[in-house]
Amino acid sequence: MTKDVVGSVMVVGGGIAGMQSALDLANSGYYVYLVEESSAIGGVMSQLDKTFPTNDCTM
Amino acid sequence: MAENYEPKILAFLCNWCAYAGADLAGVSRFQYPPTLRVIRTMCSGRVDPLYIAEGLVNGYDGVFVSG
Amino acid sequence: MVAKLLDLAGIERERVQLRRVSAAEGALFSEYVTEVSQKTLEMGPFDPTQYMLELGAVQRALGTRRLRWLSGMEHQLDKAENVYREKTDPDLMEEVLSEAIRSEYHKALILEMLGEGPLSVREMAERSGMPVYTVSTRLNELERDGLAEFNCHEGSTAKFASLAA
Amino acid sequence: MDLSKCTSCGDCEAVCPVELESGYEEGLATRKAIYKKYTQAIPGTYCIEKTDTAPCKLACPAGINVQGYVQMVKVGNYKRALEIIMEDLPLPGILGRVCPHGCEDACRRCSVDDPLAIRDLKRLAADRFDPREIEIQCDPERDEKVAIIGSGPAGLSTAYFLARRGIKSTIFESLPEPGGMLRVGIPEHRLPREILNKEIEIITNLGVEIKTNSPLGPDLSIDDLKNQGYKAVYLAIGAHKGIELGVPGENVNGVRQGVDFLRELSLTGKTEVGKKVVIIGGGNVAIDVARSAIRMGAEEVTIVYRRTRTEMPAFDEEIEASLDEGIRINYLAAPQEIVVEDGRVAGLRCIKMELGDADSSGRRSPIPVPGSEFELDVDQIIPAIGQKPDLSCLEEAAGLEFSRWGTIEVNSISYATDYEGVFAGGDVQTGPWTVIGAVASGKEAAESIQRYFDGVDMVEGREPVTLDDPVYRPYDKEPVKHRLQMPELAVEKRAGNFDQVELGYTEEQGQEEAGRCLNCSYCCDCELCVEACLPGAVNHRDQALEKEIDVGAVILTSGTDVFDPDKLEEFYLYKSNPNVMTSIEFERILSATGPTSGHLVRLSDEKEPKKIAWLQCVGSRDQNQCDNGYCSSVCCMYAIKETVIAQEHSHNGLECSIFNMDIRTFGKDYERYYERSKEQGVRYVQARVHTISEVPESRNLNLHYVSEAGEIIEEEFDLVVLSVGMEPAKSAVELAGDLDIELNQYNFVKTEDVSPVTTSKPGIYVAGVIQGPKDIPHSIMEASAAACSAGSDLAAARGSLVKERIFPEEINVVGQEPRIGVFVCNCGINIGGIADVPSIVEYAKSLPNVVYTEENLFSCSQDTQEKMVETIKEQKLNRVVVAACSPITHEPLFQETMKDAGLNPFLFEMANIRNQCTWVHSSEKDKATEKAKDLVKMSVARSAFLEPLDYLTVGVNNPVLVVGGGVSGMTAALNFAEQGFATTLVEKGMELGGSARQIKKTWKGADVGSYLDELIGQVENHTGINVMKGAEVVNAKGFVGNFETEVKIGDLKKTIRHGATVVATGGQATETGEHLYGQNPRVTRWHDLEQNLEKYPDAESVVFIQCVGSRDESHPYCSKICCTASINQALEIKEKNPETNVFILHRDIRTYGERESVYQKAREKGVVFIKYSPERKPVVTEAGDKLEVKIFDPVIQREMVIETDLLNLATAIESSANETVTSAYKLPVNADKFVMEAHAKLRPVDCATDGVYICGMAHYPKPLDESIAQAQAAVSRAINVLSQQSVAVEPIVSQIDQELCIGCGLCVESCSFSAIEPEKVEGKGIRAKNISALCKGCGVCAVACPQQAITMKHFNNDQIIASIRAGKSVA
Repeated sequence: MTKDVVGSVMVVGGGIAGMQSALDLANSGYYVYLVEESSAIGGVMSQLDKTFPTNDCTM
Repeated sequence: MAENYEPKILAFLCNWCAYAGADLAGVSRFQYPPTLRVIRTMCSGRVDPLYIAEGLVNGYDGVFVSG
Repeated sequence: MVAKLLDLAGIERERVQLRRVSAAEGALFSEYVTEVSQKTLEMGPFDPTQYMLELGAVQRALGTRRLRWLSGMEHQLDKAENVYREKTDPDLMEEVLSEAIRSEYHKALILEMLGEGPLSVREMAERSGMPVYTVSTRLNELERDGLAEFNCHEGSTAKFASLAA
Repeated sequence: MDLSKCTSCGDCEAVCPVELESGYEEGLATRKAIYKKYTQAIPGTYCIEKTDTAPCKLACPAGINVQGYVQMVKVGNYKRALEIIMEDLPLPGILGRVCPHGCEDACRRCSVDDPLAIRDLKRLAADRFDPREIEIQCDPERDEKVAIIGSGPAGLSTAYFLARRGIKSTIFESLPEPGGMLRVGIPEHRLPREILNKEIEIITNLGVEIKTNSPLGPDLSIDDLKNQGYKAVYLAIGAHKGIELGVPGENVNGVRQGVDFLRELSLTGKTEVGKKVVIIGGGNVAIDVARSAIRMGAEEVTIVYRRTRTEMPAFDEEIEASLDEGIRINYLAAPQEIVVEDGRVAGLRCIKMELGDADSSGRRSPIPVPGSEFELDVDQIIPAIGQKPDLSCLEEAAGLEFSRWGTIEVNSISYATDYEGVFAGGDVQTGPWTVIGAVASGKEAAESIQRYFDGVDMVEGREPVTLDDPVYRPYDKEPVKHRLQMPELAVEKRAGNFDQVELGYTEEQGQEEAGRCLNCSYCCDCELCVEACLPGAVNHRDQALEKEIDVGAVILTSGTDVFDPDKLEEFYLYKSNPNVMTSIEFERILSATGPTSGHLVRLSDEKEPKKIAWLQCVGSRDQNQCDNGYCSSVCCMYAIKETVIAQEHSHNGLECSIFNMDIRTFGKDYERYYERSKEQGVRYVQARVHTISEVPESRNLNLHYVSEAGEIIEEEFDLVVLSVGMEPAKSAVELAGDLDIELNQYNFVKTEDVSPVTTSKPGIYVAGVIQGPKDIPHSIMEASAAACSAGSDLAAARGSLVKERIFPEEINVVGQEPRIGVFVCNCGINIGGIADVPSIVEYAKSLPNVVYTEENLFSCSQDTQEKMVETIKEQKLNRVVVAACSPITHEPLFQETMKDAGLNPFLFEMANIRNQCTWVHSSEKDKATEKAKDLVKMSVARSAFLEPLDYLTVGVNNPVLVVGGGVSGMTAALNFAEQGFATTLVEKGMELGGSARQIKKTWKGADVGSYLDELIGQVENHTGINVMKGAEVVNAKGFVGNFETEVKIGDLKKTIRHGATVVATGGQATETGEHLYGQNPRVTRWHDLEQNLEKYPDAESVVFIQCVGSRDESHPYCSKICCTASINQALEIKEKNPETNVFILHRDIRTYGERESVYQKAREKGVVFIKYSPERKPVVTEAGDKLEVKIFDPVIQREMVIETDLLNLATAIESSANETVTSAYKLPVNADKFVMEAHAKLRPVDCATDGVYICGMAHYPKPLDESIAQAQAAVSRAINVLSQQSVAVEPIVSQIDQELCIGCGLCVESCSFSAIEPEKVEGKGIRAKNISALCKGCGVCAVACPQQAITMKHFNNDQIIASIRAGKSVA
């Protein structure tokens, strides 16, 4: 069934991986629906203070 | 020194580091004396020694450069 | 460099402070500001009018090609090695830098003073507090660079004038 | 919440009473029901957590928002509590004393300890604030009039609700005083009269008239009322007639109905009471009569009740109180006959009863016990076995139907009778029931009457809605805290008077008791936030809405759950001891925005810990405690990071120890991080802690473990951090179930090695830890890879749905006199509350070139933005200054507004008078105002010098160059070509395949050989790929979008023009001089072992030595894939011949992630693992045609010699030679010669130079699946650029005045982005030239230039000097 291709993508989960794939797709010309369960994106990474190996802050 | 004397300090804050740090201090409501007069620069490297001298010539009591 | 110039100009070097703050260290930023404000408070108000001459000299010195060149090179010579894989010895670098700063500052001071009109060496020495000997050696350097020249005689003393912008 | 209005000023959060555990803070701190997840949350707006209606509200007949007013009592806001109560109930004080509190039985706290004292809290609110002062909004007056018969709770509440709808009503009360049963039914010790009168006033204050002594009857019938103009009549005459006992001698003197007894007592204050009184009945009326009789001086009061205590309908606390007051209750007894002596009561003959099975009402019916009669000698008998309405006054009303209990029949929803315009409610309609029931029926009746007047159907849309399984806030973690005892009048003080027995809670008690509320539906609907929100963004009517979206592809990145150590409570004491915490909790302690705002202190006693222990592999690599056999890959690294950061946070020394089996720091620069932590004194203990015990008063923790040397050690620590691993998120597993996506044995999403981000369902991709535990750089690579895969499916529809925002034509302002507009913001109270905004606006007017000033409440809200666009056009402004918050967060927003107004976005300047002024000088208001003025003056001075700047656009041509023909290079080339980008693949060697050619199988068993052949086939015959073998990159120039690369094949040179470059030059295993490699044919490395196995088929033993050349001075990094590869080979050997003894000598086995299962299998198959330390490396010597390996075994603490036929070395992996490529594109290389990525964590695929991307082993050694993922990621990142026609570059770049420049080259040296290059200018020699595409605008070159020939756009000298001067000149 050759339905015409829909040029949008749904990314489920607004953690670091979700945000990165959403950004990449948006910059490559696709309409992105980023669906996040909680009230803000950021996922577990937003709870961390610093990240290895560079020790810069997660925000 | 008169007690109500309030030093005026010229501050050059780098947009990505110190300025953002100052914003975070604001968001977390850390109090500090209102002496700073902030100029935002893209990077602390941009602060030419001439600007520091200019600050003193114009009567600032101190210059604070933070990157 | 600025610190050394301020020392020469007799202005407390602590008036200029440098600090490293990252975007996440809000608390650290507020501590630094409190600390710097406190120090500046203790130093009391800074009245630029007393240091008009010296500050003029600092600004002029900072504008000279020699000091700007050195400050540019300082970063490069410290870090990178030269072609022969040698690193400049830091103390030597320090020495060259301080010497250059001192000479440029004195020359700038002289040009500042001459800015208001021709003066003699002794007058300049009294006004600036520099020993007479230093004034005359710096004056020769200025003459060599074409920034100052003998102007006229007033009685037995020679007066010089600035040619700099 | 209306996200467009919310400016996240936080005023709502300040007033919200509901304190909840903050999930974000891992329960270490609390947050409100209205909250922002964390200070820097995106979207930066507030939201409210709400679930289904709380059980108490559902249980209450009047539907009062119980949780709402309980929370108000908790915070002492009694006025608001009453407003909430009186929304559904006009008589708070009364119900606060006499309500049967059905809500308390429904309270979920019953299953924790005991229910909340909801009724007593209502009373406290009514006691503390006079309900009459609550102003009730009434609709505009209507002309219809309603007659209400009876001023009991039903009548009063109907009048109240009608009045609120603007309908005036008159109450006709037969008795001399209003209140119905409240007046004459309930004695004063339960309901003091002044409370009753006070609360009736609430209703009369609304203009309701009460006519007492005017009963319905012959001279006042319903028809009379109708003729008098009452359009509707509400019958609420209650049920005041007592029901007879039906025993002989009932109407003798001395027998008195309970309700008559109480009515006379209430109205006249006295009534005839006998010495020995018996009351028949078990309800509240019986108890009231008994307690009144005691107070009236009766010596002996007995209650006769035919069932037992449990069936008694009276309130428990009432029965308790009567027993305290000396009233005796005779259970299972019923009156048979009244003994009469000379016309007066002399006794009562009763009979014993026993309980049979339950009757229709569910209560067990009493059956008389034959022959069990007994006699009580009493002088007064008061029956109180129930009441029924006295319908005498309604005889002639035609249309009324009556039920068999003598109550009026009505429509159960609308309370309308069949008599047109006549309604009924309260006890007359339900029979004797609760006060709250009557009030509720009044509320409904008022709705019906209004609909009746408006001619609207009275029933439609009012069916009671039932919740099947409501979701409420869990209470498992709720500590037990019993209900506060209601203070009562001492028993001895009660005799002889009708003082109120229950004295009511004090404020402190009220607040403490209200604090026990579980906040079942989280938000309590008190709507304080609605009042506090100035922009009016709060909207409690938001309903969950379901949207259906059709998309071309789906990417699942929903992450994992953190392992919850509660399950292993008895071992880790996690729940019981506050000093045992998970690593996520520890992160919060370290965070500046966390509960301790970054100070490293123990939550238990605020003391700074001296010694902290980290326990690794909690919930990972653990088959017996929990079935998480895999390794969570990140715990070692984050534990080390936490030790490093913790030491930074502690002021006086901190000792950190990590208890581990293996330290797995396999990622890029991870090993160095590990080594540096050792230098900082972090102690690594190779041991598994077997028990943890708590030290009594200090609550420190004793860890018992066996050291390497074998002694049992017990060590005390202040804090224990559990490095918890990851578990598949339950929500993700369900989602995968619905979408029928295959999961692997651990419930992570199953993917193949050769397609690491593709799930079993076509069109659905996966990235991040939902596919398996991994660190952030790997997750990001997979995210981009998934984007690439999704993108290639939908390549045909690229750009079809993207919306472009079109802006009006830009007005040219060059040469115009600056006309500056200053907009000063209040930001609610954040600025306005501290700085004197009007004086700032006034001051701004006085500044040079300022032609317009304005003050806004919220400059960033949608409507203000639109207003600003208009103002800019009207006032013909050409510069705009906004004094508000930080440009970092809001400059882009205002720049959009500038574009909408046709102004160049760079003619805009912000003065940060919030984050860096009012928020941080809140205690010094006047100085903050003065500082704000200075900041505005500086911004205005600077804005005068701003010049319009246009975004530089650089054209992009979209062919792409891939360097390196290994698996990574080929994967990248293939993905580019499939998405329609012409690709050139340059391979140094003569055939494609790279180092993958040596691998036969991956650890998961995927056949690499066939995959490789298929891939090479696809690449070579794909029309879109031009494969150049034996070709080398020689030189390259240009920048992102415009590269020109010179490639040499033999001596033929070709130049390729392309927009992006992917470097995939790969890596290979190094040779080594150690362990006789190269001197003895039996010593091989990596996959060469396979040849030796054929050569020596009878080999009985094989030894593997790991980390040969890795993790030492020559290669101070871990090559990541050797452990898995060696173990794979060992397993193959064991499969072929289980008897061969296989030894693996290692420094740490780093089979991270699901590879752990391979390590597990190897141990089961008998492979011997021996750990060696770098100081005591294995020594290999030749022994005839065998080899001897000497090794020190730490477990048995002795030297060992292993005789072996074959020896295989896992040598370090290096990046393949690619100096020409890296220098051609100016790619920085790290100390280990691997190409440096732009950011180790967040941009692991982009190189420092824009437009160049790195993948495969050239970046860092990695297994096949990660190389493929990184290749796809590189494609996706490149397409970000290639898919645009042109790339817009920030105009904040350097500008070089070639007249002043003397070509000294200092600036070229100082630029770390190589964005300046010397250029030959004829007639002047070498001059510096800026490459704006690469320039980041930092301005270092401007300072380095001795000639001051360089200045920065948007930050040039005049602008900065102007700001400096402006800041000071204010006195």
